[in-house]
Amino acid sequence: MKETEQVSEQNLKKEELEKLTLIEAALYVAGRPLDLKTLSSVLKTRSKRKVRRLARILAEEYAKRVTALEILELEDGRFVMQLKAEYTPKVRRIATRPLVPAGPLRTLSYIAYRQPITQKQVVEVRGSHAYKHIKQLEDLGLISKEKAGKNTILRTTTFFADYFGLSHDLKTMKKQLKTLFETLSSQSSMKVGGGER
Amino acid sequence: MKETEQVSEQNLKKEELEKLTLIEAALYVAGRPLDLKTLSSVLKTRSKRKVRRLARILAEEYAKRVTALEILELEDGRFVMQLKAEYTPKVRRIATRPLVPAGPLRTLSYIAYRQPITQKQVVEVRGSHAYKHIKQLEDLGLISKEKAGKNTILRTTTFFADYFGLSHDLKTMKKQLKTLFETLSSQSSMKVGGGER
Amino acid sequence: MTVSREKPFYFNPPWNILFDFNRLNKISPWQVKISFLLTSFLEEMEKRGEIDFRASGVALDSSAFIYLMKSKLLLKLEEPPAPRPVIKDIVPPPLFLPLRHELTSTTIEHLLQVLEEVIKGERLFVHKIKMEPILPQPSEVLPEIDRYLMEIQKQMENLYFRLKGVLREKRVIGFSEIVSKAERLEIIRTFILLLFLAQQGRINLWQEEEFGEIFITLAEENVIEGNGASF
Repeated sequence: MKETEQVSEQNLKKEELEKLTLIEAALYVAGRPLDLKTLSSVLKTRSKRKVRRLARILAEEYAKRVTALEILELEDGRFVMQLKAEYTPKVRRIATRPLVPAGPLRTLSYIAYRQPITQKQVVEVRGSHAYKHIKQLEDLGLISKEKAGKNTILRTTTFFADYFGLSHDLKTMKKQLKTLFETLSSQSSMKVGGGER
Repeated sequence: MKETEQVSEQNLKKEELEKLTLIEAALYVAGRPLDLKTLSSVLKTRSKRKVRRLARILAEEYAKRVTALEILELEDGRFVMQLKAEYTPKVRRIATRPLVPAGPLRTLSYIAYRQPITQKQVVEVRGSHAYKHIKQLEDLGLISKEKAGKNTILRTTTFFADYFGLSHDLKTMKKQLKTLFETLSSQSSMKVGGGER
Repeated sequence: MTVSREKPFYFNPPWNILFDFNRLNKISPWQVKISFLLTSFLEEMEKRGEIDFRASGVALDSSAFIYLMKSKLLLKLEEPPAPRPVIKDIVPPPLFLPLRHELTSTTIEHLLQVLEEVIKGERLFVHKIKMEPILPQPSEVLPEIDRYLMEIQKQMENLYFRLKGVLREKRVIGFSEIVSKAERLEIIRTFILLLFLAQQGRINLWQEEEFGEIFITLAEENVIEGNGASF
């Protein structure tokens, strides 16, 4: 990642190493993206630049290591720790939090892939259960509804983009999604709509 | 840690490294101690000995690294990933999401204190909303249901015990709860009463 | 919980059709999947914990109406339309949300604090139960009553025997005379026994003025019924 590439744990002063682990602790505990302000308050420093530099070093350390975890820098500058996507299907059932079932997540994929899209079209492709899915996804803050005349237009939220570490720019996001779907479908083949959900 | 001390990532085969990260993934998403049986099921192996060996190597790797996290082998043979104790006070305020909302928490506290208890009795004391709470608590793995003739018996799970740092033995747990509860109520009544007793 | 200002969930698709009678009259009943609508409506209501009987009633009424329309069309031999073909489009694989560990903020102190409130509620509940009328077990209570009644009978006989002795010489005696040396409790007991004796018609009691002396005479032998207590 950029100019910090050369830096590694060895080059860091003890004090900086301690700050690195504090960022790690904060990200581990949060389970959500943290902005530089929050991270600064944990480190008791005011320099966001410094915090960003350290968080990037940490993210890089994680990327270099053989590990199931990753630390990502989101577009809006926040950092998040999470399980790498490829491990999700393997350990999903162990997670304690109630999980969103596959049906609504397929509807989410479809909306993300075709957005902006009318609710009607989603229901036509995914079946009438999609009404329930759409409601669930809206409750989770992953999609938003917008009235346009008689139609209801659906699209994903910035929360969605952040959750999956995707760009806020729709065009870029769709490209990223395409790649992501290709990786995912190599694990399980793409489904043509209407079938099981 | 015992005979595995010499082993490090470098000495492991690619296949074993993959298993190590799977254990890491499982421990990370679980956020609670996992027994060898669960870990074996994730690794799709039957040899608990092998799983224990790998989990110990992982724990050791974590111990060697500069990190805020640790992997511990508990007395009962389970493994857990957790934040090192010294970091907890520094980042605790970042944790904002309660385990469960206030209503279900009340129902949970009552079940824990009176367990084993019939669902009927819980609903009588807590009101008909308790049905919903019980469902939620069960989904989160905090309580378990058991049919006994016409009655449904409720009790807390080992996850509940682990989360609150209580004994797995029901009798001991209830004693612990009672003692803590009495200490707390005497403190709060002193606060209310104002005067010394 | 949802904010009360929000309109109820069932005013949104797909359930809104059940609550819009104007629209219901205009649409083709074949377009409405009643079982799906009702099942999901109930599920949603349960999930939200907002059980609304009025809404359920309206939903039921509308369903019945739709069934009626369908039956009428069938009687007119109108074929139900073929199911709408599902439009085929690529549906990408599900996007599983990334798993993140999150430390929750609930501590054992929180658990015990709320427990205190719940236990208070439990006490109220138990209290309520106790206040319900409970019929005593006959086997335990009846012997008690027997013993009490037997005791009264015995005491009554004693008192009657005493009165007979006193009243052999004079026909009338005042209540204050027979209890002149008695304790308060004894006075009350004697008074109650006098009432019993009068009730059985074995003595006569009367007062000449309110709060005045109570006079006692023996009733005529063999007269059991008749003018018992007269005060």
